Amino acid sequence: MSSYTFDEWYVIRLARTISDREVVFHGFASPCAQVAMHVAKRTHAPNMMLIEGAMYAINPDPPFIPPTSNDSSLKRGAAYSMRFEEFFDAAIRGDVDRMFVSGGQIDMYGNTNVTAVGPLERPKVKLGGGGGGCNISATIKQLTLWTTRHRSGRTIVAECDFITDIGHRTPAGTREELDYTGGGPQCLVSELGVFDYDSQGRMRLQELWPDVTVEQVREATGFEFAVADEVIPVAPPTQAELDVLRAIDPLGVRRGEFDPREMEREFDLVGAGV
Amino acid sequence: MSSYTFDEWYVIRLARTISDREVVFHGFASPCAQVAMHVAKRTHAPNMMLIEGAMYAINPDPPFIPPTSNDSSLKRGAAYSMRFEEFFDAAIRGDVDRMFVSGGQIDMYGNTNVTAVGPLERPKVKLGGGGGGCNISATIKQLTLWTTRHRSGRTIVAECDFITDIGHRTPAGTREELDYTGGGPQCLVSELGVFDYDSQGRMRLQELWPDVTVEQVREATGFEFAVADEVIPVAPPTQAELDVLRAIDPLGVRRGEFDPREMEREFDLVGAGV
Amino acid sequence: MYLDPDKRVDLATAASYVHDGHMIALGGGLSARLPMAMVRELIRQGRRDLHVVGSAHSMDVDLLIAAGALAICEESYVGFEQDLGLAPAYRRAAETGTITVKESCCVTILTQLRAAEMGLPFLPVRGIKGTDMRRLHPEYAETTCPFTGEVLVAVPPLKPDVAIIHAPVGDAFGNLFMEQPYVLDEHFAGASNSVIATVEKIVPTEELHDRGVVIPGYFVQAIAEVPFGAHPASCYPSYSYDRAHMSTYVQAAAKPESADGYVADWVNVPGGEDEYRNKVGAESLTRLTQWSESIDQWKGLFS
Amino acid sequence: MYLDPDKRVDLATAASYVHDGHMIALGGGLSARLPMAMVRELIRQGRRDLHVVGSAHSMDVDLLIAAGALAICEESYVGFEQDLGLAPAYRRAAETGTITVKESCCVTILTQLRAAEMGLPFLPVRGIKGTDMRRLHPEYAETTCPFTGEVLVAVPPLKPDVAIIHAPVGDAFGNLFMEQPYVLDEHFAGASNSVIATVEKIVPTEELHDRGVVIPGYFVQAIAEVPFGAHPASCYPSYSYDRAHMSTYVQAAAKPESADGYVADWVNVPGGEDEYRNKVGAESLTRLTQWSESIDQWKGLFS
Repeated sequence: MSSYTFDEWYVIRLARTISDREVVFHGFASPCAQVAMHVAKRTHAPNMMLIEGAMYAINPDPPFIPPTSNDSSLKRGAAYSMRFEEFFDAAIRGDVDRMFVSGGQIDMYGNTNVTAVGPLERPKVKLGGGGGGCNISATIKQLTLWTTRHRSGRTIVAECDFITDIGHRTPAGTREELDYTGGGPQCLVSELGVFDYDSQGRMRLQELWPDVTVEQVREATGFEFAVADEVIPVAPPTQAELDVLRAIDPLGVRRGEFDPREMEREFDLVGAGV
Repeated sequence: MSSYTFDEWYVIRLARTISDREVVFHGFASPCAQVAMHVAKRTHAPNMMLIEGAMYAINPDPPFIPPTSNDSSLKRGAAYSMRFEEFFDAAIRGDVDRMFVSGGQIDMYGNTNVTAVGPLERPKVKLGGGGGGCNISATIKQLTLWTTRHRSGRTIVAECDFITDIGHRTPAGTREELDYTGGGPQCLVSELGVFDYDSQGRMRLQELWPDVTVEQVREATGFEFAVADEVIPVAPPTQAELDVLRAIDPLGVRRGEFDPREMEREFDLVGAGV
Repeated sequence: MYLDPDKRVDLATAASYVHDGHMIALGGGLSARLPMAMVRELIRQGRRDLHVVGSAHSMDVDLLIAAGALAICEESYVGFEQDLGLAPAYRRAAETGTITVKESCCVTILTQLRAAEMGLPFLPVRGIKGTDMRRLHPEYAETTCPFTGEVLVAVPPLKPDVAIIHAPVGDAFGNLFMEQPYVLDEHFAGASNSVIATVEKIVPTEELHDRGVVIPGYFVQAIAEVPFGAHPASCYPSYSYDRAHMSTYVQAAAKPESADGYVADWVNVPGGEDEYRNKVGAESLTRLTQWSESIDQWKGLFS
Repeated sequence: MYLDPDKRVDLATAASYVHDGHMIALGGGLSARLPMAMVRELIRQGRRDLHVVGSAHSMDVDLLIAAGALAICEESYVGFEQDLGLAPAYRRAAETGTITVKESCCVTILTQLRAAEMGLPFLPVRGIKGTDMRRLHPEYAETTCPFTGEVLVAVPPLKPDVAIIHAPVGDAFGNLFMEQPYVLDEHFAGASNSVIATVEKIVPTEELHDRGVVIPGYFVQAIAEVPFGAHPASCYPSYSYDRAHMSTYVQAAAKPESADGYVADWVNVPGGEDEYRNKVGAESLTRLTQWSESIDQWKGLFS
């Protein structure tokens, strides 16, 4: 039975946040989400509509995932590519079911910061920026949040220094109070565990990777989070999922998101650490 | 010296309302304006940008003018056709220099009615409607008004029963008061004479066809209009203009706008009635 | 979004998605790409109280009125241009008050469709002020620009229940290719709850991709192959418009009795579109497809 | 509207239409179709205090910052994705306050460009409320929907002085063909006072027509033929992006001194673009054009 690495399992878990027949979008600079969408489309969600990152290509069949999001390879096999405005209009009017969102900081309610860490006028770290996430996080039906940097202790924080993309509530109010039609974050997949959000919009631990403890998650998290009555281990990947993943991402662009230490996590097909 | 008919001269006079290097548009159902634009482009205004009616084709070279405005023949030779919204956006933001406008009724200030004659709830004549004229008459830089039905006495009226397209002022105010950036009607070419507009936005007779008297114009007009100090005869067409006109409109679609009686007006090349 | 990979149905099934009282948008414009087969099928199925929105149209709208299928007309123009003149049934219905005329302007309709596409509850529109258009549209409001203080007319989104679009080719998913002018079809697709499409021919997706997809299939709920589905309007590059047939219609529609006669003879026929095409005749139809053989042949179709 | 039939100029003349302090929009996005030759030429000509607006960009914006040409950055993202990481010069300038960061959102920028295109003094935008974006944009206001009472953010039109667009081919009038993604280029063209274009090749209009005009020439004030004018970004179908060169840049830009070194070595060279291309080397450039020969060859460009 072949072994697999953590980045593979992680991307497959991300893929499983997608349901069949959903319209799903990832942004640029998001290789884990990007690869996850192609895995989902080729396994359990054949009828999802995959909107390819910065190309806005519909259901492409790329020969490989390149390390940049608007390479022509990413529209191969797509009968149609949306124009910029077609995609964003669809997202604002509520025709997109799911988007993947990450951030340099993510708070308890799933607000994310991709703008600047530290004071805005003189930031400690100027992040790249949010692309279109600010507006469309308000209206897309469900958000899958992900981070590969939970362990750093600086990512999952009590409060974002700047809210770029909106979660379940911000100091200005809840989604309902802000007239936002999107459902907000449905789950957060980190390299330590998988979380959902309770009825108050607060992050709650649901699943753990087999080589991680609740205590480790607590140490890495900037606030007290709820824990589900029964925390279950993340279900292992299938051989079919692994095959698809390896075929679509031969260059391993997904690995660019991880701290090199995470690459040492290796598993076999029953899901136990080896 | 060959003779020519009134419809030919009329269309050539319309063509002369266009200056070189203007961006010019005609609507659908406007064969006289349509043929006039092609005549201008092929004679004195080679660098005008001709936007072809309902096709929004840029500088096409149609093999003939068909009797309907969105036939494919009308985009032949055009490197580009605007999308619907590209044209209307350009018109609203002020990038279109001239539009041809007509109407079942036209009043002293150049307001036109293409909606309904008689009471709106139970009209005497329901006209076809104004297409996009209502909005873009506010913002296009200059309007050439034309009518081939002045003689009827029902077209150039004191007051339109319904204002579809805006002239120099309406009961709601002047263009300035309405925040409209377009200059409004610059001239009106009728089968009786040619008019400009004074500083108050009122129609003023400037030119007469050689077989028409000021008195005839007065009889056909629903209000007292000013008369220029010197009313000049309409300048005759050149052979070059006639050749171009006949080449572009072999089917004579322009004639569809005229009362059959006007077709009896025939001239020779010095411009006198024969 | 409509994600079924295969949405092929027959014309009758496609028409069943349009219900009495629906707001519908008809694709194409004037004499081009009108969804005439679907219009005829809706009449055959006895649809009533429709509300049509769009830009400049002709026989599609007039025939729906002649057949008593329309309650509200919100187009910017209905007519047969200078060639065949005013739209007879529209004119009669408007003058006798049997339909509600909510005549609009192309820019206003476009703006209202954009509001729906953009997911916004209103948009400002430049123009309208000073004209009499608001007498036909009490639903419009006003909005003040927070930067300049300018007062503009505010319009609500327009979300047709169904957009009915005819195109030369499509695929099983509903991707559509068409030539310019697209008129409002792209915006109808983005603003409407669903699109039902008829096409001259359904082809494999690869073939469609090579020609270029104009309307993406995810907007399309059903697609039916209907040859000469735009007749007597044109559907380039397949065929030119049938001016003689349009003229026959305009003459018939001039009086209620002869209008009924047209509907009985050409629309409510037991054999549906097959019978319609047979009646028009293979020779006439073939002639319309031969526009591209020479300029003289093309021009000859309009003489 | 620019109606001259022949607008061909050299790169230096085209660049002269951009003035110090101008608001500029850069075409393409991320690693695709960035107008890099024009960016280099603006730096050579010593342009200062530029205000750049757009969506997600990378080396074009970062290089302008590294060279001291930029005063205000109003993009939705500047960076090299997960592959090469944060944009070094942008980050440094933002952290030390040497540029004004007016980071925006793709939808907001799009809406502001649409306001300019549509000739409107404002547009409502959904979103922004509840986020911290307004801290970066005191110029935004609010507007209340007259139909629903919803309060939305109102944004003013964005009218760049010049849009700088690179495309694979164009003609003398300035008509441009490009492949998807067009990103914001169409909207930049419609909203800006002028477009200056660079293209890999100027071809006869007929040839362009066969490929399809994406940006119409009436928006274009000047067009210059500049081979490899997007390098090290891609310009499909001509060539893929030069990941190795991008990486060289990102490493150099990490420190002010080495950033200056990059500008001196690659940009401010006496021979301009000819020297730049020579320095990159014919072999490297040719390799980038061979992406289409096989999947392995294509993939190899990214390994």
